[in-house]
Amino acid sequence: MTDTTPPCPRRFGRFAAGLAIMPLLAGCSHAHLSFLAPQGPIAAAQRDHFWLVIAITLVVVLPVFVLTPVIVWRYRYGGRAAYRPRWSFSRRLEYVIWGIPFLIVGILAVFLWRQTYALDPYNPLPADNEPLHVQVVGYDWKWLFIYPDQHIATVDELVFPDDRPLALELTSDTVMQSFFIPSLGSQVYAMNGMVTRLHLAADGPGRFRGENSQYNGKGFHTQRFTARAVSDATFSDFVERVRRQGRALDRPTYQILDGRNTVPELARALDGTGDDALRFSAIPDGLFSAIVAGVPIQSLLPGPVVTSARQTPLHQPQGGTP
Amino acid sequence: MTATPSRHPGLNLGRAHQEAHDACEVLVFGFWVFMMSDLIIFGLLFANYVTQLDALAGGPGPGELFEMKSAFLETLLLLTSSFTYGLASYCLKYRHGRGWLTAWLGVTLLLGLAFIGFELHDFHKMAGEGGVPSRSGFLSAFFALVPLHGLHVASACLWMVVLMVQMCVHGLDTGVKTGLVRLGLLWHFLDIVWVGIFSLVYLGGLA
Amino acid sequence: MTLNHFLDLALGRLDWHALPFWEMIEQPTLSHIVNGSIVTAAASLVVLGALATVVLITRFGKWRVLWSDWLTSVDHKRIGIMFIVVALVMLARAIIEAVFMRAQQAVGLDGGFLSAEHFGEFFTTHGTIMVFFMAMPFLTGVINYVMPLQIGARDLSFPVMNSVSLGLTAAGAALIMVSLVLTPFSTGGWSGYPPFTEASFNPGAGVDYWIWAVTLSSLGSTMTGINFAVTIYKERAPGMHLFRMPLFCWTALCTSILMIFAMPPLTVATAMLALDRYLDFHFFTQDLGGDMMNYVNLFWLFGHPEVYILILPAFGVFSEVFSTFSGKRLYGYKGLVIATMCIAVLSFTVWLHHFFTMGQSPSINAAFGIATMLIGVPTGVKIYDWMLTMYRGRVRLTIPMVYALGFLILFVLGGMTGILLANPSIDYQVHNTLFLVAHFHNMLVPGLLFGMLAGYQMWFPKAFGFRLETRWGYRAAYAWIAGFILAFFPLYALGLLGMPRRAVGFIEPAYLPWTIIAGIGALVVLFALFSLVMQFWLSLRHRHENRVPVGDPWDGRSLEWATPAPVPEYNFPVTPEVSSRDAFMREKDLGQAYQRPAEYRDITMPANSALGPILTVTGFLMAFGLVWYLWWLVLLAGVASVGALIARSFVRRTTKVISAEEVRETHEAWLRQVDETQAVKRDKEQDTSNRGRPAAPVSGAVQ
Amino acid sequence: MSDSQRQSDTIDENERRHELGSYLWGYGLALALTLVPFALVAWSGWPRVTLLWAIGGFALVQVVVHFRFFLHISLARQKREDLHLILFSTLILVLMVGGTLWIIFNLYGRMVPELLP
Repeated sequence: MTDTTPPCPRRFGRFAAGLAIMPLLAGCSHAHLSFLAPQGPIAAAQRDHFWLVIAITLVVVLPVFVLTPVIVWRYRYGGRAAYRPRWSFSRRLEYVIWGIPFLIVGILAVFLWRQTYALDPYNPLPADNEPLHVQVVGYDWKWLFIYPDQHIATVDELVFPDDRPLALELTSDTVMQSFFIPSLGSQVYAMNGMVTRLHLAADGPGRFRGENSQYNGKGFHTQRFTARAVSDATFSDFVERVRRQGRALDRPTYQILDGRNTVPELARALDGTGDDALRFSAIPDGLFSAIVAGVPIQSLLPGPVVTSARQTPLHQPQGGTP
Repeated sequence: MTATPSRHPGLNLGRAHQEAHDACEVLVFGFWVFMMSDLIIFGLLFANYVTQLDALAGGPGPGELFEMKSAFLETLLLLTSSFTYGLASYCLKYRHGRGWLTAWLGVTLLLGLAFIGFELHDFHKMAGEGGVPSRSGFLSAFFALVPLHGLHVASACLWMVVLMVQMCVHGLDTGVKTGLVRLGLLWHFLDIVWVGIFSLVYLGGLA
Repeated sequence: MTLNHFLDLALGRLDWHALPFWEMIEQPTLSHIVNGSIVTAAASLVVLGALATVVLITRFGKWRVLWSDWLTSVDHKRIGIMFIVVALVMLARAIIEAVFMRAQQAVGLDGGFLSAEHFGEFFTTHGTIMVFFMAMPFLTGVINYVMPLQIGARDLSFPVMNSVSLGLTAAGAALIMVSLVLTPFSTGGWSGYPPFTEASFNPGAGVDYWIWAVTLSSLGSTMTGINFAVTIYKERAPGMHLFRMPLFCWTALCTSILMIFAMPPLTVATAMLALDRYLDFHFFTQDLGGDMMNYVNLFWLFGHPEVYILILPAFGVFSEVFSTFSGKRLYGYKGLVIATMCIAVLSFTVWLHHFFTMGQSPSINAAFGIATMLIGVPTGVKIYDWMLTMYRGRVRLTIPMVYALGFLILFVLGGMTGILLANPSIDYQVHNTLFLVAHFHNMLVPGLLFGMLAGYQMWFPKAFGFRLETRWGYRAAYAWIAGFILAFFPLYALGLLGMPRRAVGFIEPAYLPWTIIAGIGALVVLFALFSLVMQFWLSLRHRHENRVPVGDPWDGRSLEWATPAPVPEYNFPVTPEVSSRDAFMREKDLGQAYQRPAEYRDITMPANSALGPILTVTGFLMAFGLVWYLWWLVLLAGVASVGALIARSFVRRTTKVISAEEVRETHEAWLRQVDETQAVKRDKEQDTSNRGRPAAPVSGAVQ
Repeated sequence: MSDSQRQSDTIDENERRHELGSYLWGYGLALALTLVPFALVAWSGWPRVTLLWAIGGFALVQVVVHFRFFLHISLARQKREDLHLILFSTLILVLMVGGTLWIIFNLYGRMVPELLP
């Protein structure tokens, strides 16, 4: 498969204030990490809002930085400046120190209100094309991406056409997790028995680092994945390939997937190598809603019935743990 | 020492008990603060109960588990005990003698124990119908809220017994008097919480 | 009954696996040996430390003194000091843990030396200790010591309950310490979110340690809150109107109100989690109608006010520091009081900002976001009020002042990132990342720890009668500031780069430079801690040169400075009459300080009580029994606790009398000493010539 | 017995009658306020929502009755720390409980609609 990684962030001028972080962003490795180098409209709006709030807040913050040293120097012990030990109130100053923060907070509140509504992750994104529906399930310590319309699924790999927004539905088959692709936009919790929604889009083709940001046990730090925005044709190829070469999600496989293991452990347990090791073809309808409803998945899947609890017992790592 | 007007006009001992009255000032205020803290606990359990109303998970709900008759009886018992405790405070404040005081306290204690007895009987019956806390989120919420109130009533009963024993040992001294005033606050407060419980849990569930 | 049955009953679920080195013996892989050695070393430290303490006390024959002068004492000053001792011990442990975590992340690119579970225990204990067993006891201790003196009271309203509060906090701290010896501790973070902390995912003893330690501490804190609030309402000296109280007392009042109302949600949350784990309830489980969102909501109903419980007392300390060391009245006293009250009330309206990303409607997010930003207004006002307090003053760069200035600058930055986080749309990006970690450390290190350390430096001579040494003191202060900047500013960058919190390792090389800088910062903080120890040690050795028996080394303004150092048990020989703010400064201004009262009277003081230490032991045993399923122990300790409470209620001799004669003698001896002492000007205040008597003010207070 | 003591005794007499009356009134009112909602639920056959409002209304009034007649909290006198305390607690309670219900039901609406009432 071809990767069309674009050059590093294009609009450097916009965030001169982020100089401290820039060298590292500019040296961006294989995947985009930060919303400060946004790769989609949501992250870009968040980046803009971020700098805007900083700029507005500086109105009250800068005077403290500047005036504190000045005051300490000018009114130092042994200095000659006026000494008024009983002076402790000035009506005019009170207006300033209460008024200006109120004003600032008022202005910020307007932006906050607008942006909160505009960037609500449940809002579908305006686009010419239909969004791509993906259902995301959090397991211990990997993500399963179900493409309901394509009837395929992948582990820790989210591939989508760059000209279509993503419409994600999220849940967790284990503890609470937080689904997060920083360079594209917001993070949202994924919780057992519940469905949260998230809409994202990419500006163009690229690879973006995704992660779970909510601690969920010892494999937590490995729960990273790559989201890839690709051209329409590449996406079709990808779907075709998974349908052809992906493995069947049968009962034993699902049981291992549902266990507590990291992606390398999972791959080893499934005895898989290569690109297609963790891609599944022929996903039945209703898998996602069955997971949300907490009904046994067994009936939906082919293969021999395995006696498994939905929750894997602890300290007995399932399947692939060496 | 001249009698100052009662500084703490709520539930108090009055001027006839100058020394205890002064000691009461701080103790009663402190106890009020504690009760308000406790009130938050009950309030949150009420809120939690409301959010779990539909978390039946296929288990039995209020309609199957609650009984109006016993809820009504428990309400009457607790309300009457609040009244009789009021009469006990009245006897204490106006020095009607230890006999009356003890009698009213005894009646209150009996009513309180009867309340606990009926409540336990209720829980037992609920358990027989599958209404155990491990059955559903709803039942967990119920068993966090209502038995906690019962536990409070039980502790209040224990406290009352301790105070009655103290009355025998030390007589009606400052320690006992201030204890009785604080216990009174607790007793009336628990009745107020019960108003919430019978209205929201029982009547709300059966409506 | 067979032996096995008996052992099951007697030992609950305690077995060899609880020993820290057991895993290392069973599976001697490199990782197990490294991690096992670290835990074993820590466990040995705890055991040896406890043994050494016992041996030393026995050797010097101090058991009686310890028991009658300290453990059973209900004197608010001694209880305050004991609270601070608990806090400092726990501070040392939590900082060492922080250094381990930073070291791990500095080498955490594709590896590191800590196992993931061990790292999980580190961040959980670090957070739990810092909040519940360092910050809370520290501020409780400082308020305990200072507040009654400042309002002219003899003690708190409920001295025995105060001792019980200390006892419960100490029992919780002891439980956490014991978890080093009988492992493991929870890995669920200080907030303990279910369902991760439910029995189905974490069946071991770890989460139970966390639950009971936190529960003990929160019970203690609720009682402390009640005690402080009632004291401030009912025990003020004549003339000490609410609006004449030093600002520290106002912040103490607001903090205690927050404790009274914010601890219950935590108690409810932990109790429900315990019911889930022990009795198979379904509050937060995944099945049968449980809902973890209720926990998150309850926890932060406590968690946000908690932040202000922690910060407000430090605001109070800084108010005293700025005005004392600028030799000037506090600017905008009423504004500061109003701002404090606004913060206290508003803090109950913002808890949702801890879970903006849970999926609720934008209307709710926006409402809570705006409420959050509103808190920025009174906080900003306070910052400016402190700057204006220095304005037209005479600023002396003493150690407390270094902390205060460091706070002023750094806290403003933290406030700015707080405003950023208050915006839901930005929070969607930085939530759960190290940006958040940097933010709350930025609030709590300068905003709480610097405040408490400044208070420690300022009031130490009051409590012990000698000043702290300055050279290591300055080193500590500057190292704290520099260490903080180095350790936490990189975390802002890491957060913006999308690094999640609580990650033991990472695969992005871009993170590495920042984690290394942060690791260096942690070492600087460790040096700061070392400097504090050195300072204390040297001060102890040179205590005679640094004595300040007159008791007013900093030309103080409020009533506590009007007493000798150390302060006698009854605080004031006669209850002071107050006629203005800055009561003691006014007396000095008018030349009326150090007066002989017309008449000395007998003073009634609360008598010692063993209830506190008894409940410490029974509370600890009950919690320990619950953790390891030792039901016999739970029952025994529970009955003992109730029995002790009932027995106490029968005690009628709860006071002792200090005779007027004794009070007169002590006071007159001190007044003679005052007369004999050379008064010093402010440029000599860190000098050995400072015996605690400030020079009379020429035009004002300082020059 | 001193003069002032005797004087205060006469004041006590009024207070005593007043206080006894207070308990009696309280009991009577509380009894009525309990009986009515129970009767309504048992026999009225009103629609559920109306019933719930009625129960809530009666409960609120009864809480006030308890505070007034059993705990002797009134709005009348000036220095009332306990009253301030109760009002402040009520404020906090309303914030916490109201906020909780608002948040949790909103979350249900967005994520698990089947849990909505």
